[in-house]
Amino acid sequence: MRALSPAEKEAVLIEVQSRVLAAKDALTERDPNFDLATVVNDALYHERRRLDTHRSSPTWKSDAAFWKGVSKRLSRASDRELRDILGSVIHRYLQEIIGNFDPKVYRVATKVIPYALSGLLNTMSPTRLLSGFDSLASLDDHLIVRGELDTISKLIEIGTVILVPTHLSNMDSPVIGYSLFKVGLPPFTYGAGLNLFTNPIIGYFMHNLGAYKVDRLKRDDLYKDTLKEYATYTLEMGIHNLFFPGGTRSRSGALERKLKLGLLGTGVLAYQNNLRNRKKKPKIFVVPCTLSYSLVLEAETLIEDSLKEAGKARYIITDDEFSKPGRILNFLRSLISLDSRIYVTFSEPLDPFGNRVLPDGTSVDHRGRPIDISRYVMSNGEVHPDEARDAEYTRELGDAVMRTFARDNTLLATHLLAAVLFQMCKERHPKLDLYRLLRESALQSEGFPLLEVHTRTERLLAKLKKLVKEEKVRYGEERLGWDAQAVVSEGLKLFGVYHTTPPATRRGDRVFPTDPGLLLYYSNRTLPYGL
Amino acid sequence: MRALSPAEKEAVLIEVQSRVLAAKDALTERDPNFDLATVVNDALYHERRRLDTHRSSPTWKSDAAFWKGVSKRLSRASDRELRDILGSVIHRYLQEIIGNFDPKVYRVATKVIPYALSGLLNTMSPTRLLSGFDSLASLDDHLIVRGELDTISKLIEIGTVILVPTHLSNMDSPVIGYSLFKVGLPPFTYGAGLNLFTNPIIGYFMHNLGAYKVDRLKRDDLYKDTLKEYATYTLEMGIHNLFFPGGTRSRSGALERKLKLGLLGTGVLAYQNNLRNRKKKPKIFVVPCTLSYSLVLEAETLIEDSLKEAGKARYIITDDEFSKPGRILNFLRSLISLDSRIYVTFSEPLDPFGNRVLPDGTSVDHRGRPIDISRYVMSNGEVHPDEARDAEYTRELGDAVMRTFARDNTLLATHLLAAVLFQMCKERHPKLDLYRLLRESALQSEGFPLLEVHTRTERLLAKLKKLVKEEKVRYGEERLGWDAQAVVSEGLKLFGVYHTTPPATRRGDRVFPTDPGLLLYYSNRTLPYGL
Amino acid sequence: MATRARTKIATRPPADTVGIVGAGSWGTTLAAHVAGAGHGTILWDVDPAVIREIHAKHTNSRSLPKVRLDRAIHATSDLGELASATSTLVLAVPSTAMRAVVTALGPHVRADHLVIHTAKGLEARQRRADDQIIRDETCCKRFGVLSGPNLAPEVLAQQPSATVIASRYPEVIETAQRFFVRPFFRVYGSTDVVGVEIGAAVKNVLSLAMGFVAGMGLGQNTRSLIVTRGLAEMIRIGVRMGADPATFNGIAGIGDLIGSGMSRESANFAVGELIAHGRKVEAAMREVGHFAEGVPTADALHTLLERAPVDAPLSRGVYQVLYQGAATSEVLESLMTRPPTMETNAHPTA
Amino acid sequence: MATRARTKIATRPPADTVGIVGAGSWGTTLAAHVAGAGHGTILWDVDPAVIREIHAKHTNSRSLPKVRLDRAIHATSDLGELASATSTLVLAVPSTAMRAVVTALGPHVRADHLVIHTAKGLEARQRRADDQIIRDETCCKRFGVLSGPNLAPEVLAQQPSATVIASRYPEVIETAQRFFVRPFFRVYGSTDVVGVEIGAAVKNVLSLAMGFVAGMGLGQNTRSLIVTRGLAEMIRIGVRMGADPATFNGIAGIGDLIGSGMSRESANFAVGELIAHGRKVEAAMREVGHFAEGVPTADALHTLLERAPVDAPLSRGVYQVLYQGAATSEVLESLMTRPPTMETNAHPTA
Repeated sequence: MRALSPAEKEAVLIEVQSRVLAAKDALTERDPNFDLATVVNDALYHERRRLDTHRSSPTWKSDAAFWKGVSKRLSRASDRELRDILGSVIHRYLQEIIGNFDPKVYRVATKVIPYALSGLLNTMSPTRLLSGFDSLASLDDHLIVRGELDTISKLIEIGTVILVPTHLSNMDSPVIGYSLFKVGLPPFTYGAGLNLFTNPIIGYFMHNLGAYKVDRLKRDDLYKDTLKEYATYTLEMGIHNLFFPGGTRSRSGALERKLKLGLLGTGVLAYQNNLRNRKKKPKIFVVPCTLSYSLVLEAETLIEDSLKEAGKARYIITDDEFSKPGRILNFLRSLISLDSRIYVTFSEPLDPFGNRVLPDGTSVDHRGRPIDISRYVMSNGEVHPDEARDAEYTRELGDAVMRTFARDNTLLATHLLAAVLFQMCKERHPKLDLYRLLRESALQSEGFPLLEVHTRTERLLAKLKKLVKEEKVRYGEERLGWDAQAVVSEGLKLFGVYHTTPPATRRGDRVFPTDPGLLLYYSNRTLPYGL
Repeated sequence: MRALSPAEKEAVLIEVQSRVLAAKDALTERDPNFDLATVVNDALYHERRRLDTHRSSPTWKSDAAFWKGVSKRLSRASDRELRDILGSVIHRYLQEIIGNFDPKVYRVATKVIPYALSGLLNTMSPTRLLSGFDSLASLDDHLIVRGELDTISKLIEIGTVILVPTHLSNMDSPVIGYSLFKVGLPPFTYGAGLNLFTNPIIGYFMHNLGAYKVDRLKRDDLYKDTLKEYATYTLEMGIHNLFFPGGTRSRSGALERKLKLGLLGTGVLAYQNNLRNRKKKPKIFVVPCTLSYSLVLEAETLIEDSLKEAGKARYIITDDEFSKPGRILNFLRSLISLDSRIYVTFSEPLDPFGNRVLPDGTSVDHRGRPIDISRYVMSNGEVHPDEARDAEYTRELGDAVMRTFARDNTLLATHLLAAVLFQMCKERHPKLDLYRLLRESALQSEGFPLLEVHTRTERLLAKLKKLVKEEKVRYGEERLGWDAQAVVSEGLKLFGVYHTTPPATRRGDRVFPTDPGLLLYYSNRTLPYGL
Repeated sequence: MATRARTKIATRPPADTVGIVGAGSWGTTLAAHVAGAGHGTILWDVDPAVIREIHAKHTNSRSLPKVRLDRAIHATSDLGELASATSTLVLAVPSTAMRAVVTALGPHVRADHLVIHTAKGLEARQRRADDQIIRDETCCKRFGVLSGPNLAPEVLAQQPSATVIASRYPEVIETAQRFFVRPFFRVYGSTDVVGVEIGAAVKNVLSLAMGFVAGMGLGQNTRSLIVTRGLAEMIRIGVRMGADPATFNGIAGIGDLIGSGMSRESANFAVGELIAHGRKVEAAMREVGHFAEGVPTADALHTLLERAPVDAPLSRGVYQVLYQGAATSEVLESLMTRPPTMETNAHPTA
Repeated sequence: MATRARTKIATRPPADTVGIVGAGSWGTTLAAHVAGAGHGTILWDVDPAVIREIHAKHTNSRSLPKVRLDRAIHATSDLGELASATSTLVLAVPSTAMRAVVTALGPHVRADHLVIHTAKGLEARQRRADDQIIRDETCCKRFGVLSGPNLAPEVLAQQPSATVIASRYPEVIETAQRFFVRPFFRVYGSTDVVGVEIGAAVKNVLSLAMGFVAGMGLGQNTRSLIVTRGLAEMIRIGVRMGADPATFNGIAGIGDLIGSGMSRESANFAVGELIAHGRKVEAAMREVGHFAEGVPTADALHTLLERAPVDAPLSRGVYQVLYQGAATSEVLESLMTRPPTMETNAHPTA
């Protein structure tokens, strides 16, 4: 990573703004029904709605004043004035996105991270202030980072890398940031939700990690275009990026089944721009990354939200655990005290077209033959822009990323136990729909015989063993081996320590599905494997 | 109208609640996938959303406590408890709907109305306090009530009447209330939006008019079912009802093109219940009613809202003139000072199946032959409930109502002038879409030659004359005759007195479309006639 | 009005009896079909000779020579008698006679009569669909339309067939299914009355176009091109008139087009083929020996499309051939030379 | 691998040249069609004798006897030569040969090759569609499928025809239209690759069913019943596989079913007819003299439907007749005795 001068930072602002404007100009030329007034009005409409419903935003006053001005100028603006207004909106968006992002700070941050992390842990637990470095070391032991680390170290020199992790928890970004540091990789820039910056500790940490700001409440297309163009341009500058391709945390606990292709598509765009600008290292590499936790900080909120979405009116969301430092602390303490691990797996890299990439940066087809990938973006020997084509390439890339997620996902005792128990709930009430199943299961007083839980776990482990051998999934409990009793007891122990209501509880020789919703959540991680 | 004793009022509560519950029980029997928990959860979900977004509601605290209790009882409720919870929700809804509705007050109100109206006018203009009765008398002169008044007087004795007026303005209900009083008809009960009750004067007036309360923010089906059953039952009690079948005020200024069939369908339900209960006067009559104003109080807000809806992001709604007493006063003053009239036309009655009804209450087919309408709800000689069939009858009724609206709509100078001018705007910019047309028309500095406006108005009047002769529409400017110059000058005068920006302005020998959106609004009233 | 045929009416209750109006080949076939399933059946016709023959000999030599009718079929030429003995009426009269028959029926029917019509095409003079005629001339509101690829001889031969009953009233659908379903005869319900009516009308016009193609000696490729575009056009016209596009994928759309519009057994197809050979319209009809409903329907449809414009090159082409002297080859050529396009999400562009 | 035919390749730039893989009757017809419009055309076949004959005599007696080919068509049996002289390849090989040919092509193609395949049916062994084979065996990503009711002799006779090119890549659609559109040949674009592939496969199976009906001596009513239900079934299967239902209303769905599935010119129809007469499957194919793609496709479809259950009584019925010895009459009867239903909004229920 090279540092940017303040002049270069200004250049980002100018370049991205002019690119977004140019794209709108091109649209105006092409489509007689398109006009700039619509773009500005659309942004005005969405921003006013946002300001109406979210009055607590710290920038509320200044935003409101800005849009009032836009509205005033808009009503009788000439075409030229319209273009100026549009430019000023893009500029404002960009300033917020770039935020405190300062490449110098960013570079320094690489060295600051361990202290910041330690600070994170300590601040949340004042009583532990003095043992800060101990708990950090302890956390370190519980974080297993593995996968194609050497390849990625090489690719970082050959081209620019986009890291695309699975997303389960707000803990993911700190965990990935720390993992990168741990294995000696540089930090990646990424877009973090504005809300994360409101927590002063996390916010500070975000900035130093190289995060730029994303306001998910801004719904207008202009904002999305600006954001996408910003990410594309930083890739062209050689800045490694991190996107969560699922967009948000998985509500159901399942692996991502549909990816947001917008940001993923920046790879093929940046690559083409690099080719056109005859950059020395034009290539963009996409590295999928999977995270596995035995317990998920926000599991209760997420599954409730997921059920609410699917069943519309049936469930109502409450609070988010991430806003409660006590919960985070409790979570980390549970994790460390129980000798449980977080797995971070860096997968084999892909090119922006979804092909596999060798450590030397060469893309290969399914038969292992090298491909001249520049030809994917050429027609008649020229680099040729084609939005529909690139969207399709990105769709293929997305499919390849999802296949990789499934292959490198690490299953843990809690997932397996949850899968067994939820399956048993379903078999007991074969005819109920999901919502009634959850209600009935929580109410039932008999529970399941521990012996049967063991037998079924044994069967599941046998299937899993075969899948692991075929490299279709990973298994994280090497420590426990393939011993069903050990897996069940580990799962029950973990279930008991953190959640307000444990997903399942053992009483005597019976196991009770005390929170069937959480069982569903943890078992969803095993969905792709038909266990 | 007979007065209801407090015991009878209590009976309404009990009967309607038990009917809604019985309908849900029937659904539970019929559909194995239906359960009561879903109904309650749906109501809970919508009510919580409403409470989240509308914290200023006067009943916020008590509502929030009620729903918190429901949520608590719900989580582990048995089927019997569920039914109790459901009953308590319906009961709460009904209490709000019935509100202060007291048949005694209602009866007394008949005599209070003129004083209330005078109060309305005076309270809004403290300086006019002493001349109250004058302005009332003056208003009286400007209100023309016409149509099938004798027939309606007779039908009120023979059966129960549903009055279904066009809806343009929040002034409509006071205007209709006063019109009924003026021609000696009893007041009708009707459902008024909760927001109208927040204005203390209007609110008092509403109650005394016999209004019950409708909370348009309540979106759950249970509320809608309760409301519909309430209206049905009051019809069965012989209470004459008024519904605005368009649901809300026409945003575009056009006549209703799609009706809300829910409340309209109470007619066929009440009729069947009456037959089944062997009531002496089982018949229900539906009387369409059209209102015409030269100027509409909220025209600016309404057309803005309409354009916003159609064009989504392009326009933003601001305030509503109805919340500004000064605006109402100004409006009434303009109306009276300019010798303009409000036309209220009571149309030929229909039966709940959409057939015409003779003054003696007999339904007739298109060829004038009497129909035994009880057979419409019979199969094999028995009264037979059939939801789909009744929905279809109601659709036919709705079509008949809309045809009647078009036929009895009264066109005025402002509508005609607006139609001429808006057409000229369109011809000047034949290729622009509506939004750009409005923008360009407002910006243009040339205007139209007055002479051409006259010529075109003359042509339009000729077409209109033919339509009036064929009884396809009504004309309200008998005073001006068919003189184009008089119509144009009347239109311009009215346009000039009330609106902040006049729809059109004459300067010398040219006419300028100063607010093309308002021209569109007033011209939309002429849409069905292809003028 | 009509001569009263003095025969006793079935003593079944009206709810168990179907009244069939019109003893043409389809009306008589329906009567035989319903009576064959054991339901009460009354057949009305304006022609007393036909009524007398049915009573005397249990045949209808005018419409269905050589077919022996069920003795349980009662015949009458008195509409009052028909109406009072039934609560379900089936109007099996050609579209050209529809208005007259329904007007005559008007004074006799009750508000509880269910009325099912089977006529195809748009009434030429007024361009109003049959259900509008029922609405204009009677007090009946519960009506439906029966339509499908049902060649009368094949129904009488009990070959597997399907038809659609479309009504906004579930009661009408249930009643039609109760009377008409037999093991070899499936009756699907639909709520899309407009779609079924438009499907039947457009099908008649497209059958003429299919006849043109055959008459020009063109093969399967062209035929399938016309069917596909025809279906797309049917959908566009239907959607413009408020129909559900899915209807045209069913029995009353593509089913009817293929079943009764693609072979010489269809008068429209046969007439179209002769026109492509150079015959005048009237000469072609004489030679075929049947009236082609598609001929007036093309005119009615053309008027309809002038008022509610839809991209309908095939219907327009058929109109040009029938009424403006265009050659079939010209019309086909103009269809082929449109620029290449996408098959849109909604339907193929033509 | 293949013998290199030592003839000079066209000197046009690759962008103006189509490479056609497979000199069967459809591949050769396409070559003639493209060359006839003046585009560079290279025809590849594995059989050097065919290549030599095309060079020497400008005929292909194996696949298109009696047809004289354009002299501008270059022929080769060298895939490397074919790939380097073109940037558009059309795979006109039967589905059974698809995997082998594409595997051989793999080392020669470039990332900028546009690949269009025309094969119909599902690969029997792996049940994977042709585009998946291209993805597995080559680096090419920009591909499309060409499908429609196109009987080769009628295309050669320049009868009006239409076809569909389906691709997720606009570039592929535009290129196919540039090469294939001629005044008598319309090429519609579509983005629904899966729909077009499923349409072609299900059509082959339904053509067998149409043959059964004809062989049982049943008429138009039954035929249209099968077409309508077949279309509904095609839509259900397609939607289950992720296709756009509108595709089946188009050229590649109902168009193909009617155009190449409803007459004896279709091997599937002819074989089905003989099976209904009591012949065994193999005997029927021998008698017809052509391989019926519908026979293995019915098997592949059956496997597919076991993994992704869809209500598909016709496909299941055809499978039962072909592979489980059921009589055609049994299958038809079981279809007719389902209870009467509504035609749903999506499609008629079967």
